Amino acid sequence: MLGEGILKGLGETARNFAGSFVSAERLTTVQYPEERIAPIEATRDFPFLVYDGADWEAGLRCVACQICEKECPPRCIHIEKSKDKKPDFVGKAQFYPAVFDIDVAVCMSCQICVEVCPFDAIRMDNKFELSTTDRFGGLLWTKEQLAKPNEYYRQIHPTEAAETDERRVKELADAKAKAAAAAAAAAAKAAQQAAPGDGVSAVPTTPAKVVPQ
Amino acid sequence: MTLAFLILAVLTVAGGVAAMTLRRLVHCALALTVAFAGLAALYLNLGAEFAGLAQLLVYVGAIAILIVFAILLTHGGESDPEKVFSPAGIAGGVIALAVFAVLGWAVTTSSVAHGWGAGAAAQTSAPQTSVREIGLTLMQRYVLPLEVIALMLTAAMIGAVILAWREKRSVDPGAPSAPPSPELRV
Amino acid sequence: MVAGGAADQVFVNLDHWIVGHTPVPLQTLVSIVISIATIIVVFAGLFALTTVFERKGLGRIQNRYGPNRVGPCGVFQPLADAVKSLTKEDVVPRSADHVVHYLAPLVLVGVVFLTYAVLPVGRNMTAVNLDAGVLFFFAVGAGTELAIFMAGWSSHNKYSLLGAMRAIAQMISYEIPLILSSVAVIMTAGTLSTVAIVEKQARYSSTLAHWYVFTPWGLAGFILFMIAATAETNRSPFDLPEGESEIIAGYFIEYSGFKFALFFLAEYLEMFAVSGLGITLFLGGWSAPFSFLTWIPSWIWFFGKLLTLIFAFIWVRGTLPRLRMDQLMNFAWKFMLPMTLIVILSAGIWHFLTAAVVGPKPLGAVIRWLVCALVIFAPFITLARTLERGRKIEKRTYRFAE
Amino acid sequence: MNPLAGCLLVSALLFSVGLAGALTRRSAILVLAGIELMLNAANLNFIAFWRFGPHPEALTGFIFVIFSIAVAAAEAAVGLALILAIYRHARTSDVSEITEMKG
Repeated sequence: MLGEGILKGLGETARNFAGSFVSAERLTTVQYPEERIAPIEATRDFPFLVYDGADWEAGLRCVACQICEKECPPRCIHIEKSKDKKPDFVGKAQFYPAVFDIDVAVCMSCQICVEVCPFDAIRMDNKFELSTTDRFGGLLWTKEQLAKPNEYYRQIHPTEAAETDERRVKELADAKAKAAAAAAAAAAKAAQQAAPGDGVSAVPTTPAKVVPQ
Repeated sequence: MTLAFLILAVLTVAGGVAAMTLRRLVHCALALTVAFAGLAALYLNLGAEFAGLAQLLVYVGAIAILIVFAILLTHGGESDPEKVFSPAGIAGGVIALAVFAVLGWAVTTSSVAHGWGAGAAAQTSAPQTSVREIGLTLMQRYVLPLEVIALMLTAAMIGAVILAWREKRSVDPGAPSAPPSPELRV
Repeated sequence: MVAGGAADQVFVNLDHWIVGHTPVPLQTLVSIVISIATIIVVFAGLFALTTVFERKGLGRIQNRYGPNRVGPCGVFQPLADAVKSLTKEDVVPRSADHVVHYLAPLVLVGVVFLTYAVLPVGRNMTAVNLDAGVLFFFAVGAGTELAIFMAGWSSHNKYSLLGAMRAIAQMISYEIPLILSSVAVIMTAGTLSTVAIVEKQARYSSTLAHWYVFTPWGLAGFILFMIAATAETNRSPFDLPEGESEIIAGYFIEYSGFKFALFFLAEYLEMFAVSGLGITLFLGGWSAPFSFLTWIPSWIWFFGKLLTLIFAFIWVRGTLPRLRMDQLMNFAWKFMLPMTLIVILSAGIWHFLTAAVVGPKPLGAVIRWLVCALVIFAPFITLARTLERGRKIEKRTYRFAE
Repeated sequence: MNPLAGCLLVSALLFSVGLAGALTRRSAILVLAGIELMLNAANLNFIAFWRFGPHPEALTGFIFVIFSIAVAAAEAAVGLALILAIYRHARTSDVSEITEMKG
């Protein structure tokens, strides 16, 4: 009959109206600033620079190799290499970025910089409340703003961070073993020089350079 | 002759003059509406409440809208300002002036206007007519005219529908082809 | 019977007190100013409340919260909206007809406010008691169509012109069932005065009031009246003139800032006015439904009924999708018009089936009720069947999508 | 000037304006509008004579105005439909260009 469907529809909306006051699960809205949904682990928006230890300047992993700068599709990374060198986490002397800027107005969150970084120095953040009143300066992030501790990385992307940490521990161990081997070899060499004719048994065959994965 | 009457009269005549002289047809229609509404207010001012409201309902609510529709459907909104008045314009104006002169002369000199008007000038309050009385008069004394009007309205409605019915275009190669139907434009 | 007590006449007495304390030559003026100011303040306030309640209600219907940020539970939202619309830039298109463009919202709001003059919002609370009140309402209300045309045409935008043409076609079509369904009431009440119509309904036999909605023709007439009113005020599901999906905002597309707010205001005021007329004609105006409830002040009854109808409008808006133009016109001419004529017929039958014809009270009243209901219901079923038979519901086939 | 004469003068003025418009304008729609104005002027006369005449209770002028409004509505409907039909046929609503009766 004419009008039956209208009445059915009105009944449905009335149920919704009344139900929204009674049952909480009907209201799926999250009252954002007060309530919020925790971002899922794979969430990413803009990159940040990881550092180890307490001092961000000393602990910065970036060695200013500029691979990310070259790979970045929208060219939002700007790096200036330092003149001097400083030791990295394994003790090797490396350059460090004198200037490292990311223009987040240009960044498209593609994560290519993260993929190509051989030093695990750049990672994706998940902070999204980024409004600023300054269109130019406010959206150009410098080294100071980008540097974040490794603990923070572990917190936001635990699985990924665990993998990285594991790899780095292995690298460190390898480097130490290599150093020890080198030291042993040096000692053996010294001993050989001291006592020629002795064997070269204890030298490990690990490659000199650690290939990044 | 009250102030309200004067103001309304000026408004009405100004609306009428604007409706007959403005260049854009839609402006003319809107000015015409002002004249109609002013007349309705004049009726109310004269105590003819029902007639004033009927005037408002029919003229402002229906006829003005009808005129506006007709203007838009005949592309009247885009008439070129060169050809607003017809070649016989001056003659028409002279005739209208002559008519006004005669009417004005008749009004100012007629004994009816002086006799009745002077007598009724003392009668300041409007005659009380309730809608009920009007209805009863219509249904008793004037029932035949009412029926005739009803018949005429029905006939007019049917006629208007038939006239506005889109005629089937016969294929006639000799006839000047109509321009491709232009869309509704202002 | 002192219905309502002192609270009932509190505003009337206040008005008399203020007028009584002004110098005699100014009394008429002061009384007029008080009436106008009260109408503007009360109904503009109601508009502000309705905007926030509508958004909250629609939200609840869609299982959302609705606005709840500005002030406690979002009640200050209208204030924020007002500040926003007042501080926005008023953009007028260069090719617009400036005078007409400027006048259109003013004419619209002015005309809509005029219609409130004849609404009895309480006992002795009518701004102007006109002998032809209902006619005044419709006559003045006809001005809204012209204002809408002015807005649509002067913007010099094809969407606004289309919206205006749609709005006018729709309003003219639905004005006929709107007026015809009121004719049944006017016929039965024997008067065009809104005050007298309410007084006719404020009588009680035993406990029940003589509201026209309690009669079969009144019920049907009320439903038809409200459907026509929905179309007349361009509210969903009849909001084609401002269909966002095809003509963006219709006739007020080129309006911004305060003028846009005026259109918004006028639309809601129109809704209140036509609801108020529906209450006056069918729901007994300010009268209570049962005689034992007459102690509640009359104006509370009126505004209570008004809020209920507003809620119904919101409910319908949250339920039904927008119609198509041909469906809209077909509905007006093929369903509403015949049904309203049948309602008038039924009201006539009701008038002549007095106790002398159908017998004494209990049985006679039932017979009268049933006969009148049948006169409406049988044609309704026939009409609905006929209309549904003509409607072909087939599975759609797509030429390009498959 | 007494009120009746005032009404009659306003009405005469309106009638002349309508007449001038109907005679001088080229647009058929405005010719019709001019005729409507003349009709309205006559209505004003009826109301004035009813109001200031000797027998206002007889309602003659009043009823005449109501009938006249109904006739005007019918006239406008048919007239505008005619203009539309002519426009559709001749592609103009200019009265000085519609000179042929041949269809």
